[in-house]
Amino acid sequence: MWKYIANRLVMVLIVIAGVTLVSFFAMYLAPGDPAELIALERYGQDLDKSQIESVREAEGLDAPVYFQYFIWLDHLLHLDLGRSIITSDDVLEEILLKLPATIELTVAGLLISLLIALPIGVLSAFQKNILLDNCCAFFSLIGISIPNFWLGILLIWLFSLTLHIFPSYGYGSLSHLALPALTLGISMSSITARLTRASLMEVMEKEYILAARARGFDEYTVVLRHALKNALLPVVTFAGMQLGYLLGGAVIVETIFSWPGIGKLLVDSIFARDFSMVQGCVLFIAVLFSLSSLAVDILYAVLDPRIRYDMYE
Amino acid sequence: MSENIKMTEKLSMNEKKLSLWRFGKNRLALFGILFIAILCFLALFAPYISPNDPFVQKLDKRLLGPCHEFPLGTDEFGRCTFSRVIYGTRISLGIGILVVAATSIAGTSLGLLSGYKGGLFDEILMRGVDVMLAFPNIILALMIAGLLGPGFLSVVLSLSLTQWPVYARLVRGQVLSLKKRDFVEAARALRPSNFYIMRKHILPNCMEPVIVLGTLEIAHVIIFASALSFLGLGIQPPTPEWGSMLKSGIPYLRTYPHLCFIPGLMIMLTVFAFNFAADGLRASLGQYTKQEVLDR
Amino acid sequence: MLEVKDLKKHYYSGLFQIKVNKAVDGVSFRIEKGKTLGLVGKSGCGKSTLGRTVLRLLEPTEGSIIFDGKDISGLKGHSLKYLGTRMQIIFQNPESCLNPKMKVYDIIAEPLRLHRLCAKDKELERIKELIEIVSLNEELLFRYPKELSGGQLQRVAIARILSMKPELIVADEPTSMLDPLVQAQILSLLKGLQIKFKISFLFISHDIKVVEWMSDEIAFMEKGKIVNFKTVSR
Amino acid sequence: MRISSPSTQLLSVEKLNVSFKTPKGLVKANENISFEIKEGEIFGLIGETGCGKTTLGKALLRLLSNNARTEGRIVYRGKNILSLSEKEMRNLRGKEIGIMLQDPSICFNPVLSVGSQIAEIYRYHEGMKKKDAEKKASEMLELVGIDSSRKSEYPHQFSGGMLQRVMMVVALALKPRLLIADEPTKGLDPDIKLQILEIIARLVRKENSSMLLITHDLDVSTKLTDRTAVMYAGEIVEIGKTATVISDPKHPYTFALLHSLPEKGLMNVSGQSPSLIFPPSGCRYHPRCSNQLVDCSKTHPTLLEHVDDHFARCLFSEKNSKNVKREPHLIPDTPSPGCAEVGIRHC
Amino acid sequence: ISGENDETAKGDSFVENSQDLIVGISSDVNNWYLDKFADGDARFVWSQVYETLVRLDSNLNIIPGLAESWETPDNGTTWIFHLRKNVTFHDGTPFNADSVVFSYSDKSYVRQAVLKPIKSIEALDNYTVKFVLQKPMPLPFYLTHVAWPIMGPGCLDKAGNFIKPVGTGPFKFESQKKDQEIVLIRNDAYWGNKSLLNKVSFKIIPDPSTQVMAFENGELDMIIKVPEYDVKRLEAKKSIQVQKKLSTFTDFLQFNCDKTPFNDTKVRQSVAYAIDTKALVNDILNGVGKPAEGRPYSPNMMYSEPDLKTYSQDLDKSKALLKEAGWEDSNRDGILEKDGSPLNCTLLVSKGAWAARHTLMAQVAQEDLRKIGMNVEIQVLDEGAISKLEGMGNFGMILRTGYFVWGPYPKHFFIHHSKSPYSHYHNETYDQLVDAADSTIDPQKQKELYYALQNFVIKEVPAFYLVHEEKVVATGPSVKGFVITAEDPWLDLSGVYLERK
Ligand SMILES: Nc1ncnc2c1ncn2[C@@H]1O[C@H](COP(=O)(O)OP(=O)(O)OP(=O)(O)O)[C@@H](O)[C@H]1O
Ligand SMILES: Nc1ncnc2c1ncn2[C@@H]1O[C@H](COP(=O)(O)OP(=O)(O)OP(=O)(O)O)[C@@H](O)[C@H]1O
Ligand SMILES: [Mg+2]
Ligand SMILES: [Mg+2]
Repeated sequence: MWKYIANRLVMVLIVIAGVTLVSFFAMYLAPGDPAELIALERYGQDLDKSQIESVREAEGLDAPVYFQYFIWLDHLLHLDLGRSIITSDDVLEEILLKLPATIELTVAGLLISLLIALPIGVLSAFQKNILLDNCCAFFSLIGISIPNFWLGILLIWLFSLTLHIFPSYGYGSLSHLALPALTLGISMSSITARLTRASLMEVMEKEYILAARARGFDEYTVVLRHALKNALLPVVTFAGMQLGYLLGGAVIVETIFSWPGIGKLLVDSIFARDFSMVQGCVLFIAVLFSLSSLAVDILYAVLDPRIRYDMYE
Repeated sequence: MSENIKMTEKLSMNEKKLSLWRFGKNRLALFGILFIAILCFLALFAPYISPNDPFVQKLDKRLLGPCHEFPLGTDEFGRCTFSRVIYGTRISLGIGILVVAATSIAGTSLGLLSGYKGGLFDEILMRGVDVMLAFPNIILALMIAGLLGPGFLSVVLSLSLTQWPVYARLVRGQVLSLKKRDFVEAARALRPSNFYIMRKHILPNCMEPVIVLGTLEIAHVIIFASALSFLGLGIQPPTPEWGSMLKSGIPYLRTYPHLCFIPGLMIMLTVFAFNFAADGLRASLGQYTKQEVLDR
Repeated sequence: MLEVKDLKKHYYSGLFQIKVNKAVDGVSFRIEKGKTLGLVGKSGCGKSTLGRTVLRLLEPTEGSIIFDGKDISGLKGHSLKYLGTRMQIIFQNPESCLNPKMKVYDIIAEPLRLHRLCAKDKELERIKELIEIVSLNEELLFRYPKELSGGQLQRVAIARILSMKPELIVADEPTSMLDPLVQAQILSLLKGLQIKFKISFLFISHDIKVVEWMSDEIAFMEKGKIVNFKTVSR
Repeated sequence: MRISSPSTQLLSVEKLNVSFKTPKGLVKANENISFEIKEGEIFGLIGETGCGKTTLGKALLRLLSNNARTEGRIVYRGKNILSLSEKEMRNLRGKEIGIMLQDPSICFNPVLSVGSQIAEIYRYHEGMKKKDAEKKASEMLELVGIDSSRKSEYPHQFSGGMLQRVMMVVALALKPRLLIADEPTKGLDPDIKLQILEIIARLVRKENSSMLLITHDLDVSTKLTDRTAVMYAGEIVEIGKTATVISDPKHPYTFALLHSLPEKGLMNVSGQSPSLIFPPSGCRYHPRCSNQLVDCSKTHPTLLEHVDDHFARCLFSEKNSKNVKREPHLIPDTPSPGCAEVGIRHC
Repeated sequence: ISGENDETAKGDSFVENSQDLIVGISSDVNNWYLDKFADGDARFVWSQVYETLVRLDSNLNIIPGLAESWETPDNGTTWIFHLRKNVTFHDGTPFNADSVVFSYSDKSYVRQAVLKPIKSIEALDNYTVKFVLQKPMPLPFYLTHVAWPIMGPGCLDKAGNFIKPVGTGPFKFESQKKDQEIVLIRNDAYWGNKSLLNKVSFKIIPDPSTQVMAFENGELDMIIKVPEYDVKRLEAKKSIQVQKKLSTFTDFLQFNCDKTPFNDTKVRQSVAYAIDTKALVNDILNGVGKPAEGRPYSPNMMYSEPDLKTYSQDLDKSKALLKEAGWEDSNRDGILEKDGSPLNCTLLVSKGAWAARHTLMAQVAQEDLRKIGMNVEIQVLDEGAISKLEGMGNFGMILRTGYFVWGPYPKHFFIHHSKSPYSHYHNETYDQLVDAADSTIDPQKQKELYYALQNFVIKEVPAFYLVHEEKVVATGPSVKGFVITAEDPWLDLSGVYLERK
């Protein structure tokens, strides 16, 4: 297992290195000369060429691109994500400031999704009631198809404008969390439910379930002891991917509900053309995602003996 | 006797026919296909179907409910919502098909090459894929669209740039397992060119999952594209796009919620249809577990 | 016909390609024209690897393979192509050795088309001839492999190979997945073909009785090396 | 043959029909299967791939998948298995009838250690403490020649042969009266094969249990079984004492099977296995048969006793052998209107 | 209950009511110090904490602020302000001439950007400050602006780093949660009428429609910028009070006169004829606001010419002008061409909630211009992004509002002056007119010059003025005593109190 973990760790490091590369060079997609952009911010509208050139020199923008990349990387390693071009706030500080809100939202979303998904998934896999099963399958398909921005607006309309139960915006209390977390949770639960269902159904078809029955165990033992753990393994792996889904969804949900998290920061920075902030946010999210999928992989390895032992030896 | 003949017919039904038959039995999939067909029809004949010009503003007829002239009412500029929704199919389907065409071709070819050739190329490409997939969901697309500035092209470009790895990874996995199959070895024993083997033996065998994935991806891409537009980074008004229509309907949510409901519903139904179709395809192409097929 | 001298095939694995698996580790033998060399050994001893290396489907690590008086172990690219028609292989698992997306007709016609062994208009005739040799029914020609039974599939595979009139066939456990009755059919078919077309065989199996029936000489393999030869007397 | 006295009869299968519903049609995997197993007997079942052997084995314990439809009677010690409740069935499984499923590599839960999967049986059925159960598991492993220190390992760490042995331990753990062993030697190297079979036979004989040995290896069947049934296309085509079946087969399929081995001259039989959805008319074997009569393609032969205790389903033998008793095996297998009275089970 | 300022009468009834006002604003206060410009809604918050030397009443008349009186001995080049005594900053330090000098030091944004002509500022004594300018200017008008108020030196620590906002206003800074909330508490040592409120919380909700929802749900007591669409509905509600007042801001389409097509006056004029500003106000803005029809500034400001000849929609004239300018539809696609290149341009619109109406107005303008064969592409961007594109000259038109406006004084014309950083128009006559107008303090002369300027803008159209903004504030059922002011970034909470049920 250690080998497996080491292997995954190396992979994640490589991926993170790649992520930095993409984040750095994506900036070159933006039209315009970066030196000019910075100079504009610094010296205002009426620039002359010499000012741009001096910025270029001061910021090291005259060096070859790969050299700039390494300098940027060096800063990164010292946890320096640079400063916002617009507000000249420290990018990392700003992100860390918004992090708790995003974590709060995603964790609540995850909990809600699991709370909805696991019972539905298990129920629809076991219930031989065709109607119920079809209903579950149908609703999980609806859940997958419903765009979360629309869901968010529907929830606002229903719970905030019509029923006046939850506030439609803002951050702070549990009732503020309700709608954004529901939006995120519902739209994700359908995927999880589907996966749980499919995975359980697949496991229940396995020969070892038959073998367990052949040993005279009751259905309860068969399901709880033999099926569930196996069935939840892929769900665990999926949790890693879910996090990506959550983070992606958070961008939209945070924007709809004015939730002061990283997602909203990212969207706002995109509109403000605050490239260093955009870069920082995207990089941060990607690294966060990579690390958490690493954690999930390790968890998986601990749970699954096929990996825990010798697979990578 | 006649029953016997019928049964023999069924036996001689080849795999393709059997797939079709399975698909036909899946009602939801049929609904999906039907809805997609309707959408395509709407998109192709939008100018003939829509009662009004989707761009023309009638400021004296703002925010009307459904009426004779405007079947779904009007928006905040007095434009016909019905016509705009119909024209919206063009954009959504257009982006979906364009992106999926581009990414599936690029992703499949790269995955094919990478899986077949192996070695350093494979290693580099797969790390590249890992890197692309390390950016969650729509975030990278968001960034690219943001950097490129809004517009149709930038939506297509940003989604294409971010969606190809899905295919590359899928196809590579397929190729790796196909490569181990004896028929590829047998074909190699004939000593044709590598290109021949890829084209003739490997590609056709990984097309089925690619087709299923492509159908699913159309659904994804449509959601992503409308999300970008919803955030204001995609298609810009006044172009009738469902996501941006939804967004501009928000201020009227209390009084005219249908301005939000209709485009949202269209996105959902479209995505729904593609998901159903993909589900049906997957089942009929035999990519389900044994049980699921038997259940049907 | 075929002479193999001190052939080695090592697999490298691990993160830095340093782990070595000596699947074939110095093997020499010869096969005369029209004769069969049987190869038996435990599972995993390197039989399949040897068979494939001889055909140059795998790159040999070391050693020479002399086919028809010519060393083919170092051949590259285009010059390998002509081997395509002369040496062929039959596989163990009939279900996986045919492309599931091609019809039987196209599977058999593929070598003909690739090597331009037959004019376009004579193709059908030739294929009918071939399936007659392996005693298959014509109506199967336009089916997909999934719709055929194991024995039929193996016959299709043989017909496809015969279309090239090969001189050497490596048969890698061609009947181990088949039922006794069908195994008997295939083995006698192979034997018949050998006599009719003077084909040499490298016959791999772990069933000593089958190998004894098929071969003129038997090589026993253990851990990548041939440990013993035995001539079969008839 | 006379119907054996009830005291020695352990299991009798009467007119068992199993069919599977599939998109391609109804697969009639078992048709009109009737046989019996006596106490202490090893009963062999041979036949080619896909003829329905495994289906039969699973049907005995009601382990078939949901799309299966089972009709007929399976009488185990006076009880009809097909009409038992799920609870009674659980008491039967493992304790009374053990089964070794076909492929050991997929029959163990990959996330539970081998030892715990054995111990679990003792804990569940005999209420043992965890420690005792584990001790018992180690003992059992040692019995089949596996070092007990490996009990904490996981199935994927065992080789195929070892898993077969563990399977055996699991199946025999509760000392069942009847063991169903489905191809316990498939895919193993010849020397391990014999080893395993010897262990099985030893264990079975020791407990004076019975065994249903499913195989398509004639050698194995010859060496181990007391009586053998030969299946073809979902039907039993020949049944009798192993020695007589091997030395004097009455059905051409058995004959061909025996002579298709290389050492027996590799007799060449044309044709291929029949489809179970659309089986050939008349005698199922007639398209491949070398000595077929005109009637063979029209009349479906019944299973008739040719010599003492030796039944076969063949018109040709019927005609040629003099002392055929025109007395069908167990119950006449002319098509019957239904099996309502014996308990039809729709799963 | 009457709104009289009889404190003793109200003292008791207030005890039960928590006097905590919650106000919705759309952007956070990003800086509290004078080295940067306070933009957007930040100024509503600033106006509670900081005060200016000169103030405006709710009808834009100049009244004393922190300065009790002022004089100019030499017709506008030197200005002497007499300061109010007994005023203390929030940190307890006294307000005096030094703090004025501190607030207008050359480190301040206002000195660097707007009051460049100030030569020197000196404290004549503790309560008298002298400003010396390079040229005559109506300085008191400038000093009314909320974004350059008087700050206490206590803002800074010893090293000169900003620590916390220290002003003289009726409220003190309490706490701030970035992009969420700013809390102010009453300044009990306020020199004027002390606020009746204990606490004011500004909730930051960028999206105007979300603001309205929150307001209607009772989560907010007051919203300062009600979207035009919601005005009628809110007005109809009994419990809600909506106050409207024509403000000093005017929305306008600024042309990039350095580039084709808008370097041609005829094209600009044709745009002016194409857009129906009356429809804009009546239909899109639901009657909130006043059609400008090209008039450069709001009629409630100084020197607004009543007989100005303004534009009204005339598509034929518009098309004719374009034709004269050489634009013709040669390929019959509905879009005009000249020398092979089509009549395309971009229209930048701010995403900010400062003027949410702009996205709507832009789309109507786009549709109007399409009718005359001009293809307009709208880009909705952040303010920062717009100024960047603007700096690079990478645009056709910008829809914006209220630059350089403070009080009733029409400083606004400077925006088209060559020296203005926002100018994309270069005309010597215009520059001279603006310079002359700005360096005179004689009302009669000023009037003449500003009339001339208004006519010039109408004729040359460096920008086309669309709508005079009407400021709309809505207050919830419990808010009493609020009176709207005409100056926009200014929120007057004096006399406001709460009566919750
Ligand atoms: N592609 C490969 N990469 C690395 N090792 C391999 C590869 N193919 C085979 N091996 C190893 O080489 C050894 C010989 O394998 P080979 O398939 O030749 O055995 P075999 O004798 O044919 O066995 P069997 O009877 O099971 O077919 C085995 O240890 C196997 O694990
Ligand atoms: N669950 C099922 N659904 C549909 N068809 C089935 C199912 N199980 C078995 N069959 C079919 O029933 C027939 C008999 O299968 P069975 O597994 O009993 O054969 P077998 O004699 O055990 O073969 P082998 O020797 O390969 O194990 C086969 O044609 C098989 O395809
Ligand atoms: Mg092999
Ligand atoms: Mg079986």
